[in-house]
Amino acid sequence: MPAPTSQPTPGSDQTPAPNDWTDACARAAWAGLVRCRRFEDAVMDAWRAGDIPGVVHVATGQEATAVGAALALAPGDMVTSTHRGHGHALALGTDPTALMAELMGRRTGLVAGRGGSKHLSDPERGLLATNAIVGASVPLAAGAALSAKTRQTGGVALAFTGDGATNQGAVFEAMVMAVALALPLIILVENNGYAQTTASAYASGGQSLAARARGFGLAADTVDGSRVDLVWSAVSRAADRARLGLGPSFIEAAVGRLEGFFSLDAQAYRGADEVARLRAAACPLARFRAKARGGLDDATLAAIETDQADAVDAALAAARAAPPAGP
Amino acid sequence: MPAPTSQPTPGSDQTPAPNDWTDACARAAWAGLVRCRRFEDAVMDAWRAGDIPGVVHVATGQEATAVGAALALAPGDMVTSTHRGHGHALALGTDPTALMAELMGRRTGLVAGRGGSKHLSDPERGLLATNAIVGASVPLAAGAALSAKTRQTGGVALAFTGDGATNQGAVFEAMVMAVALALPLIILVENNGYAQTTASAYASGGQSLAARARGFGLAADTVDGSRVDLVWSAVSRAADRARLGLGPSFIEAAVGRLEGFFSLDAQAYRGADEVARLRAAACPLARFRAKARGGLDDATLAAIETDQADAVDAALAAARAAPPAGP
Amino acid sequence: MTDRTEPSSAACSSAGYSSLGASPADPSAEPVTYRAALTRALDDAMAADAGVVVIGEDVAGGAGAAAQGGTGGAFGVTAGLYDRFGAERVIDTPIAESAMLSMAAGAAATGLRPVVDLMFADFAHVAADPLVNHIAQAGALFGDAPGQAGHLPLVIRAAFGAGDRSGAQHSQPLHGALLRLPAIRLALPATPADAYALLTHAIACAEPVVVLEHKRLYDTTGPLAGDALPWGRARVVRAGRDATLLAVAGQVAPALDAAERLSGHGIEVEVVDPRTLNPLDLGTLTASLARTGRLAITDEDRCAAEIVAGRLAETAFALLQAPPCLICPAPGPVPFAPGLEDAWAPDAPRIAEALRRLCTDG
Amino acid sequence: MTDRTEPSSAACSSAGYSSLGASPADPSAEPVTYRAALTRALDDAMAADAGVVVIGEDVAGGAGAAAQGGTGGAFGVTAGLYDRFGAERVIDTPIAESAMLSMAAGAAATGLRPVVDLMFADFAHVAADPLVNHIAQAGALFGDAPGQAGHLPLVIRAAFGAGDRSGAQHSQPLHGALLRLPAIRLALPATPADAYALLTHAIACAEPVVVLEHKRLYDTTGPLAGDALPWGRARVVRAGRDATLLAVAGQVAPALDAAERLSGHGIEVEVVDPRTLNPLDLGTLTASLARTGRLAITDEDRCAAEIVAGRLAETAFALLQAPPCLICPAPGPVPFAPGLEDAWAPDAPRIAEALRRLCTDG
Ligand SMILES: Cc1ncc(C[n+]2csc(CCOP(=O)(O)OP(=O)(O)O)c2C)c(N)n1
Ligand SMILES: Cc1ncc(C[n+]2csc(CCOP(=O)(O)OP(=O)(O)O)c2C)c(N)n1
Ligand SMILES: [Mg+2]
Ligand SMILES: [Mg+2]
Repeated sequence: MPAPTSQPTPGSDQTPAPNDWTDACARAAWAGLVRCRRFEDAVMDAWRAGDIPGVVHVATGQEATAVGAALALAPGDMVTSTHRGHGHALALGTDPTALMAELMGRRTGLVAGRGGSKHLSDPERGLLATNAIVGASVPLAAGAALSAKTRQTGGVALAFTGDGATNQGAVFEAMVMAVALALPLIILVENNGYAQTTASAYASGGQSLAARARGFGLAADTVDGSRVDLVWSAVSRAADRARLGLGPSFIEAAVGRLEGFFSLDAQAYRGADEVARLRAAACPLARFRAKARGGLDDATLAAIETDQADAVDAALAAARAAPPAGP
Repeated sequence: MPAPTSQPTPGSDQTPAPNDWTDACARAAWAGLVRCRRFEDAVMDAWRAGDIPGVVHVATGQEATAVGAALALAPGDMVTSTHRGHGHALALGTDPTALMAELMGRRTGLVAGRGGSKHLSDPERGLLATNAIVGASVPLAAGAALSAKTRQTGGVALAFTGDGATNQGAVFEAMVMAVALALPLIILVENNGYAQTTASAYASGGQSLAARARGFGLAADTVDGSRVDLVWSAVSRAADRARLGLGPSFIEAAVGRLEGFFSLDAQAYRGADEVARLRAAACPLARFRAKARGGLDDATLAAIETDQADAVDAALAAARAAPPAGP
Repeated sequence: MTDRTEPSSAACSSAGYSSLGASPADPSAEPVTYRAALTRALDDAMAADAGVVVIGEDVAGGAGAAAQGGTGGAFGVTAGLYDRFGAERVIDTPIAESAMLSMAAGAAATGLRPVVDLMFADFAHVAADPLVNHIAQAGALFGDAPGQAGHLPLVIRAAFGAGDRSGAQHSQPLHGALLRLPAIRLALPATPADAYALLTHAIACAEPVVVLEHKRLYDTTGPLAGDALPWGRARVVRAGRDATLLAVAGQVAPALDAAERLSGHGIEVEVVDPRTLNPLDLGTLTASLARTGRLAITDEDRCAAEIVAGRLAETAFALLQAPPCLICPAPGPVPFAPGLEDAWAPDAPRIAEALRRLCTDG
Repeated sequence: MTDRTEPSSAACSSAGYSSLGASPADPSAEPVTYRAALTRALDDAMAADAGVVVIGEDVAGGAGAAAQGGTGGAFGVTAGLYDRFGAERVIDTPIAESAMLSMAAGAAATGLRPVVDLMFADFAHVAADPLVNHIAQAGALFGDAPGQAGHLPLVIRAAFGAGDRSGAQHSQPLHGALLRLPAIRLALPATPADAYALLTHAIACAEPVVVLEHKRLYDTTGPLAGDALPWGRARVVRAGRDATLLAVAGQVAPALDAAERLSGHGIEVEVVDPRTLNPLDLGTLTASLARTGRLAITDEDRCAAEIVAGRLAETAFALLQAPPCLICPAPGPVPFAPGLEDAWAPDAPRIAEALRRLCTDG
């Protein structure tokens, strides 16, 4: 098995926050990070309690990519996502109650309980759709990018996708297409090191995903995906390029998956110490406190955290109280 | 439209023939080159005369890739090919009569008239199958490579494919797969600059196909595909690597398509001078005479040419005389 | 020589387009080819709505940048559109059909009305995921009102059909596969007038539509405007009392021929062209069966015929006096050799013989 | 909690495997799960033939290198095989199903007998090209004898079916789409014994076979060896005189339940499990219809039911005293919410009600 080459590591980047990372950014980012974390923790609890049918794929540990990207986008921009999309929706502003109700199969769910965890859509907030066919989010976003380009709206489209998904033909085809048509597209890969139980380094033959994309002619960057400020900055640059008509970008963000692949995953394929190490080194919340808080003091962070926790708790209660979707 | 970068040009390479290019190689190569050329010329004539139904995609100008690759392979190796596969079959040793009869829809055709020009198969000679879905030849060859690896036959598989085809998801997936599984696979792209009427540089965003493949972790080379000796050498190296268990290779061969995309192509999209220029600079037969003939004198070449012409003419006559395939 | 006239060349398709362009004043007055009717539908729709874009391989043509009008796609249907509407609306793509369809879906959900030229219908299978897993589902999952992710006003055009010596992977019918996707509308025009009318409706339609064009029909001619049947209504092409023969796309002409042959022998066959298979006009078919009591279907896609027969057996069983008679190719790929290929799709004599047996033994 | 028992976890699947492994001496003596029966079929075939290889995502599992037995695929069916047969024969792949299927075809034509684990049947659509354009055609084009390119002894396993809250893109049936590909055999085991027998036959078979496993069945139990019906023979699961109910895969259990409910009311339904849909055992069905005169089909795939109804209308019309009754889901994707999903596939009460109407009004 070839050794991983030039794959970024979450939690490794020690550069300071970008200059234009203001306290307002930091405040919004922190709110987003804690909302996402609290929400996913609530999801796991609700799932364990039997309130969420089926299985769920939470994005615990991957909050910074969702929040950083959403902060960098503008109204009218369009996002597509994957089976692991709760955080993306929340970061874009989706109502947590509607989202939780969807996961619980309630009539008041985001798509009325028809979709569940893997099939979300909230176009008014910029979430075109999530997709449970891995890779499919990318060409779909290329379509939103084509629309923005043709209609000259100045908009961009961003596709979240995973490391495993980037081995799908549809993703490569979308890259070829985006380069040939100079689409205002951003592909943001959350490389959490695994596709189900399969290591990214094995499946991608140890190749750098960003380098692969560069070979297609996309502007390609790697970023420490545990740093919300660096993600924000990378997506901002990519969006600027796209709006200037300079074509598509690819961002490989190294993130740590702090839970299993899905709620049933016993994770026998990775040592318990790996999760502990990731929690210590690559937790986006801890990384925010250490690197991206700007002028915000502990009390401010705590107040925001309380607000967000209250909001999620209220969402949970409201979703639980909502009527089940039925025929 | 981005400018082409690092795409090779046919007819540009001035290096001498490789050291191990013996007169025996040259003799076999010349026989193959003139057989392929004579055959394709006969196909165009027969098509114009109404003897070949439908349309045909001849490989006039692309003889050196077919012949160079076939010379470099060993018995038991497996080849897959495309809609432009006559030359590949001939170079591997397919009976020209059976091939011509197939194109003419005769009962004695290579696959009994069921397939036609785009659907050939001659596994005894190493031609597993040609495929009219562009790109599909590549993962199919990956299968033959997997078989060789698993059964430890020491064999390799080679997929011919086109520049346009390399934008298909299946080709990229096959590259990922071949790298992850370290398959003894050689992907030989005949980059003739066009997919139908679309320029390769446009469709691939001006990117080097070899560099793209390198990003996937394949050993990737570009080669002047008008030089049979250089193709032979590149494929030999790739086959050696594969047999040693070092995994897949990608060879981007620059070739000149001297006829239209297919027999109906009016070629309004390229100037008449382009074909004239290619005929002068990148004809594999002329390039052979100039660079790869070794110790063979004109008389020897002429004698071989006469033999091959006779063989093709006999094949044509025999195919014409054969009964049509019918229910 | 006959083998050569059917596949369209860039040359003959441009000719088709220019001859249409020569008489724009009264489009219905003189006969046009099926190809030209399709071109006209695209041209009119693009002129009327700036959101309509054409996407495909070589749809502009000419080294990716459209030399003098370009080739207009493999069948010449989009010829001339590039000159008129430019590269932003006539979009040449790499050979990447899966991304193409998925991109079209994303574009449709966000304000465009893409018309994808898939070239040969066989290529739909490299792009089946966006078709089956997204386009056929998004409306029900996400809602199909404008602004919702399942609002997918997009059209996919593709050519199919035996008869042009294209071989196994450039001839297969697709409609049997699409019939299992109820959210995707499905039109199969058999005349120039229907080519114009159905494609025009498809582009205007708020739902995803696949338009399947039979390759043998591109060079056939007829008036541009027909008797304006609405979308979803089948056409009774020929009246008869003894059997109802549903004939799909390229099978309409041999079906009519067969019906005429039988007419001389006291058997009158009602020939019905469904025009769309989704929606399927069960009303017209049922009314016809009420008159004839016998059902025959001739279709290059046996699976589609079986599905339609199954539906009619379910819904119109009481009208049937005999088993449905499916006049379809034997299983297996479309063969190349003329003798084999011509024996593949049922021709008029085979259709007539099957009908004769249906109407006499049945 | 009920929602959680259906999708299989790595843990419970490994357990299933080891409990099977504990009594290898007399495999038919004690009941096994459907999952364990599949594992056993793979294990036996791999032990008997070194050419059999298993290919798929996470089929070894464990970071690509199989930690202690690995996960054995998403449903645990391949658990333990890696330990026994190693990485050369239990092959973890990137998520690249199109290349996977095409590679399997190339490998089958050159000496291996690949068994591809496609995971969810929905993923077949990203790999439709090799299925439709190559695997379904190569035999007829190139010949299917050993040594010929169309000799494709390969198996594709895939899971489908509503009931585990997997949502729209992880639940769809596939068999309706495959029925249009006559060269691809199609098995849908409904019991552990058939899971073992049909998969074993599929691996030994010289032709390509798709084995579709209903997700709701993985944890059901039964003997490993059943009454050994040959491949291609349907099973009359319950005798009856009033109607023939063809029940496919996950629908067999509710069909039997419905039949028992009606039995108390003087209606005796003959329930037939087709076991394979290609070949479709028209003989058994026709014999049953000759007794009952009434046909009902319950299937999660309406299109498959329509095709079968169409074929039976064509071939057994004279036996039918009533229109075929299709008891299938309404059009549209499988919904997520339990209340919606449970109303999607017809359950025993719905099946019973449809049969009651068929047998009384019909
Ligand atoms: C086409 C397709 N193949 C396989 C799957 C099953 N599957 C669901 S998620 C997943 C792993 C995806 O890995 P990655 O893209 O890295 O995302 P992550 O789960 O790590 O966020 C797989 C194989 C699928 N949904 N779609
Ligand atoms: C999946 C698919 N899409 C489109 C086509 C139509 N088609 C046939 S050949 C061709 C161009 C192929 O270009 P290239 O790979 O460069 O090969 P060349 O013809 O130049 O040898 C196209 C688009 C096809 N056969 N298959
Ligand atoms: Mg991952
Ligand atoms: Mg080319």
